[in-house]
Amino acid sequence: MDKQVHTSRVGEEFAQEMKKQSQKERFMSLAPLIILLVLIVIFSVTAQGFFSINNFYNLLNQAAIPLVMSLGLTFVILMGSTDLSAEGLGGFIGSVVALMVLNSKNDMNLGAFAIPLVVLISIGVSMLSGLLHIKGKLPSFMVSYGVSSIMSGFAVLSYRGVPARIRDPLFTVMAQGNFLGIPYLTWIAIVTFVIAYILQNRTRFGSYVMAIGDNEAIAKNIGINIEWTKFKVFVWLGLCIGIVGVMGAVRVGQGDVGIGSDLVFPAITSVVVGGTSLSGGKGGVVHTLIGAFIVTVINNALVLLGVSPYIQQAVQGLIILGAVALSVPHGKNLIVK
Amino acid sequence: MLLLSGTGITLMEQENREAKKMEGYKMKRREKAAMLSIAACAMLVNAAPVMAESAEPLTIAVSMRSTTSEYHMQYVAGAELFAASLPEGTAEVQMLPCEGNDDKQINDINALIASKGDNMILFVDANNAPNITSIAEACEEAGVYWCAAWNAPEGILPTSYKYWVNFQSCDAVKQGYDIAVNLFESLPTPGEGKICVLEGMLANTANEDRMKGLNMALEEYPGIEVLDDQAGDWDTGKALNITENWLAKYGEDGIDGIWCACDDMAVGVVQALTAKNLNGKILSTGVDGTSAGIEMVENGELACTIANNGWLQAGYGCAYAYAAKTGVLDTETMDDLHRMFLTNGYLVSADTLADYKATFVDSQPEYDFTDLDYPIAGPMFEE
Amino acid sequence: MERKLLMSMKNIVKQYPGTLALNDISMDIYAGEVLGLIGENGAGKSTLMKIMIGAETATSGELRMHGKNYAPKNPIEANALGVGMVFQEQSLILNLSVAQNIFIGREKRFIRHGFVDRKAMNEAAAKVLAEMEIPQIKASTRVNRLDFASRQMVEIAKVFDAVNGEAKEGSVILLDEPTSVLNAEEIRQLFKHVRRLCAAGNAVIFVSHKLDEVMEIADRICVFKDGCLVREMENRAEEVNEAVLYEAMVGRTASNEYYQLGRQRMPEETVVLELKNLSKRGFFADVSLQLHRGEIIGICGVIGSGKEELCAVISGDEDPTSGEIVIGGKVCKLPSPHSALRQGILSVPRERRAGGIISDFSAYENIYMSNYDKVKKNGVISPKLAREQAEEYRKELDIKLPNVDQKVGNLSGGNAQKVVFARVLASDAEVLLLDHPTRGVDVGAKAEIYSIIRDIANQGKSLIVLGDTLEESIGLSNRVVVMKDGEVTRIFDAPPEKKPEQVDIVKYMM
Amino acid sequence: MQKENSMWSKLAFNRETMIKLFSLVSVIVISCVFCVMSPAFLSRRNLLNILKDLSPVLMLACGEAFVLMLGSIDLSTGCIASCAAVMLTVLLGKIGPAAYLVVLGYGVFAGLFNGVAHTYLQIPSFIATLSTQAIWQSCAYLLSGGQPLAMLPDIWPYVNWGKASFFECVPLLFVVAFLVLLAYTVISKYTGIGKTVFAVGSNERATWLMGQNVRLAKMLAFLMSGLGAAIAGIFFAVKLKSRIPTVGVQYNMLGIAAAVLGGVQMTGGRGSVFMTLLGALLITIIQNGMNVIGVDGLWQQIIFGALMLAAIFMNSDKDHKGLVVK
Repeated sequence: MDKQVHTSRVGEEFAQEMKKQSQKERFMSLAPLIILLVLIVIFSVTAQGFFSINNFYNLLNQAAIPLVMSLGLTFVILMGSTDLSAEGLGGFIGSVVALMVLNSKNDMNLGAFAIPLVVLISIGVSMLSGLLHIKGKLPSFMVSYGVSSIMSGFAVLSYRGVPARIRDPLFTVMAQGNFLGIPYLTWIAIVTFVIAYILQNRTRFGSYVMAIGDNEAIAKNIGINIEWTKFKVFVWLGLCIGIVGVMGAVRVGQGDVGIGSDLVFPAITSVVVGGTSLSGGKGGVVHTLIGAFIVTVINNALVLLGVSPYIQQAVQGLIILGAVALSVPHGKNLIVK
Repeated sequence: MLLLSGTGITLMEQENREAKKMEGYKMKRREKAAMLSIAACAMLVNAAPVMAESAEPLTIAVSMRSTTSEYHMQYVAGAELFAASLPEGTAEVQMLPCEGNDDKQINDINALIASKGDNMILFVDANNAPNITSIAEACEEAGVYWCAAWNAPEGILPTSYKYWVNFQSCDAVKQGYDIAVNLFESLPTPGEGKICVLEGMLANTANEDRMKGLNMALEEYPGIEVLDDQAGDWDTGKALNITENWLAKYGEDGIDGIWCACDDMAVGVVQALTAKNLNGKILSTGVDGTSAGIEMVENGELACTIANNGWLQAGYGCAYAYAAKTGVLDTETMDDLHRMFLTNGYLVSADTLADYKATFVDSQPEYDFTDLDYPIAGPMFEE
Repeated sequence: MERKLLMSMKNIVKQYPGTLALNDISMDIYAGEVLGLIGENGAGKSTLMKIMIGAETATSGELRMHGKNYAPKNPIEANALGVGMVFQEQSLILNLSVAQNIFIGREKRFIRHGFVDRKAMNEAAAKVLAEMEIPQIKASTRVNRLDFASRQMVEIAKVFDAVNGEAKEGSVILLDEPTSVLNAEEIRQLFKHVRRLCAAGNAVIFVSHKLDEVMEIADRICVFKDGCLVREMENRAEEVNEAVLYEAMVGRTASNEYYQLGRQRMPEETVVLELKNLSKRGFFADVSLQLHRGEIIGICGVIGSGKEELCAVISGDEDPTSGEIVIGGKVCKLPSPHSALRQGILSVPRERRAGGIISDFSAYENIYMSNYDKVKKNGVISPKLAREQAEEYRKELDIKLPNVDQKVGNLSGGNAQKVVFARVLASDAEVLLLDHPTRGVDVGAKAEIYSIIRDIANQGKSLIVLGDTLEESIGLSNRVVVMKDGEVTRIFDAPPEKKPEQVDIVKYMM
Repeated sequence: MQKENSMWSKLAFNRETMIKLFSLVSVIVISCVFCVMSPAFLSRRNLLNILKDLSPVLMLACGEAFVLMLGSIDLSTGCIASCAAVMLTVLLGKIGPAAYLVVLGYGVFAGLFNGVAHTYLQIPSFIATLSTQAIWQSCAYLLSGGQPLAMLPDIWPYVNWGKASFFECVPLLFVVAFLVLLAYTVISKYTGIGKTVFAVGSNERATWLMGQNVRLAKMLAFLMSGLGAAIAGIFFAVKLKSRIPTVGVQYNMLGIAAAVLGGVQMTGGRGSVFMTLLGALLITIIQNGMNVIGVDGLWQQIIFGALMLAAIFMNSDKDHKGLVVK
């Protein structure tokens, strides 16, 4: 009675098709890494001084601040939103931390306590913009644009045009000192990366963010508290912006709103070039690391190649267009917004 | 400051919550929201510290690029110095920052003219030279006396306008030349060596003139070789990254000096050098004479900077405009020297540092704004 | 042996606006047994499962589990009370590892001072996978690396663990079409687990279209038809065979009037559309078919028989891998539904909300969405013309609408489908592909849609219909094409006077 | 139905017009506040200023609205405008009035370039337009040779139309902008392809199955955005009589903000092109008004951000249950 259970020719083809597709997907997730290696090889050959220990350290230092910023944005993008508040908020944190420590303008000197206080302020503001987005159901893009403009206004107001030069010995040491040859700022970035890695892979929060990004309906079905998780994402973003603001002030030795400029869009580019999809659910912290290096390598190499400043932006734009075109899934009825 | 920002935002938040708790009057969310927006605007607007009371006092408008550059804030301080020199309450200063957006500069000035009519005078550091033509047209129409500093397009001169009182500028080309020569002389083997060039913002008039000055200096010093030329957009962070890349590319002994177009970027350059404790060995230059610039010259990290003395430029700019407005000066009869003159930037290098600090930093220089010849350093165009 | 009652259902009714999905179901589930549920599409099986897992709530009736009242609000609560379900579509998070997926939402026991103890979780997952005898799947691999079948096994493992972990005295596990993507070896393994679970005192409810599998595994078989439990029988080999099951499933033949057989006319000679051994790797192979003007062809087949993909290829939504589509004697490529519409082919998709209407638009805008030219006046869309057209169709198809400007989003199922038909009629397409046109529509609206389909055919247009039920396909079409595992197994002629019996067709379907 | 809704429906308001009405209400409210602060705000001359400043932002906004209605975004409009401004100045000197046509052609080309990158290479529009922004910025530098020069007097006659105005408070610039806005509105509301753009934003899968040309609609949306940006560039050049390659950079975000304040939802499918006029008016009034009433320079950005947030909060229709706002 037990009819021979056979799978038809079509069933076989279906299984092969699926295997081919998952292999393709595995290759696609490696695409950013391959692009990074290809870029390094090309630039080592062409750019003089690229492939050297000195320049390697240089890359590591320059990738520090963009990396921390993109780590902050990774979870936001994994959830399918975007956030531009870092431009104003980062500038504000940078300016305010300079005013709080021993500086050339006022006699306030909180020393090391300034850092946690300032990061708390950054988290507070980011939580507020998260509240507006989640509870008020406003598009995160526009909310963060408003918050960014308010905060950069306060930043400029805080030092009234004369940036406060940092005198605090701790900050000057942090700017120049290094440990095992790697400057402190880069260590901060490495530590932030490790925390982000743990957050993503070792905590419930990480899996919940991935679930929400993949399919919010399934996440609700599994019983995940979606709003609370989204809120925590904005807390993490606030923390990263706070760190970036402090690092910016340390690096330039003074507090000015310029610290926040040109932070957000390169960070979002790094996250996407690294392989995290803008509609959420794919990619992760390691992808962002690769993305951040791709962007930094391009900037560094263009300077080493002595490319004329006028066309540098165009070359950067073209390379990123190519990199994303290669690492983005293609399909006839795939909906890409 | 932070409390203010914190309360500012939480205040809006409380307004939100109180609006929701309105008992006894079941309002549709939309009505409550509209009422909230009026309250929010009124609350925020009248919280702004400087408010224009009635229209009588003369408005001294200062239009410049950005509030984040210390040098541009010197303009505002200079204008306030001039306002203080007038009898009490005759004038007050309004700042028009345009954050590098040329269209906004024109719009802001037009808006102020519409609001104040001819009861205002204007001091402008044009974000880019071409803006001067539109400003000139607007002021001619409205009968507003105004002065300009730094940028003006070729062939456009105050003499062809009635209300454009004067045009003063430090000679950006000469400045580019002076700091270049100073740098070349202070290299380990004076007159020879390899340098890198860090420009300001591409396609910005002041930047292009300083580059012309640099190129003039380079012709006179064949021994100097330019390794690379990059643009830092007047931004400290970018300058820092570019310098780090140069150090990686040419090695720490491959560069002898870095020509840098302004103090803000020089801060980034010096930070990058100090990270490799090369500050002092590789010298750089700056322009604007910001407090940071002066400090770096003091520590021997910067070969020289040029203090353009924003107080003097803005103060006397306003003085000229005010004089023309009150009839002390008549633009038709003014000679070319008074219509167009150079103010001397103050080259601050290790040796001239001492007396620069004496006159400008320790004591605020007293300006007698009635003596209109004081700022003139020389004619702009040698006949 | 006296079997312990696990779950009992007393006259469960589920009423959707317009359709009675479940009509007075009473059933008892005992520990240690496998209960097979069979029935046609839309017979109410999935709805019952959704109620048991808490994804839906019954309109009336009573559910008891372990003797206590049982009314879960969501799957998580159901799991806690001992009822787990493997959903038909995947509910795994592709980007997370197998272990993370199995324990998602229930990581509390692996938390060591704030962090998830990854090693402990992987070990626990490995234990569950070992229990499921699929040790070849490593607990730490990411789910998007696994092939389809292993994902299905992980899905099942996840439910087994969720339920077994908590419930002490036996639980109920629902499997909805679990074998549609498994091969022979994997099916055998699945059956081993099902038997092992029953031996451990749990009950398994197995829903499948493959009657041979149901007969192999089930202890008891319940047959559903049109929302009612029509037969409940012990699965004794001598009594039960496929013919008996077919008879139970299909029951009465359709009444003539319902499908308006009288108005079924003979198709003309001209061939409007011809498929020449069309195939799409992995879905269907070598389908050859001729569609004549005015003809209605019904395609029948179970899920995974390839009929939906065939429809998608003809409508231009998917690309075939080989073979030709000949329209009006000319071989043509259909890269998109847009080019298909230019050749006169238009589809009515299955999910009305997702693919048939634009809910933000008003009714009259939806109606002209497939053909702007009809409402254009000197190059510009004139709302007046569009409203007139909509008014016309509103009367013709009797769409219950307060006014044509009303947003389509909040219309009932039947009315929304009529708006879709209005759009299709307005598009002047010659060949229409109807994918389950009457799914989720009340009986009254069904009859109206059938008469619309008749009108369309009589206007000389040709249709390919994927019937919601076998009875519908037979009743409506001139010819019935039966597909199984991607191949056309048989084509029946179905003239009004000699309609084929459902039992003969089902033989070729399953 | 709750009581409130019935109250509203009695007044024959439905939620749609409420949102449309709202941006009008906020424009009026804020103008009154500024007017009270300084009567010169509504003077004839200031109206001229407002309408002149409004025109470029409006052109960017109505182009951007097309892309936002797709549910995508265009970050390159600012730089296309700068490039167009520089190109106009350079070409006017060489080939006279024909330069206007060439610049419009360039706008179309830039829009199509974005369209191809997004539609055919399937790159998310955020990143695609961010990259093309950098490309057009470099082109602007190269075209201007790095020199921000003023227009030479000999080509001024081609440009003087920018200064003309009717009965002294409606500039010709604004009239041209209004005509372009009307054309954009007609295309978006009354042509088939315009309707498809709406439909794609609301439910792309359904539009694809309904047999509409989704790709063409996307290409059209980006084309309109590029063209709008080029026209804005022409307005900048005409207004400032100069070729400054960085003139449009900061206007990109303002264009998006104006479209959103005009009621266009960023998730796509809702809002109207014509309403961007109100959005652009709101932004221009805020910036102009703050100068007229003499708000201190340092506070202007804070107030601008706060009013932006308040307006977005009022403007979003929050009763959209279930809509997942990204």
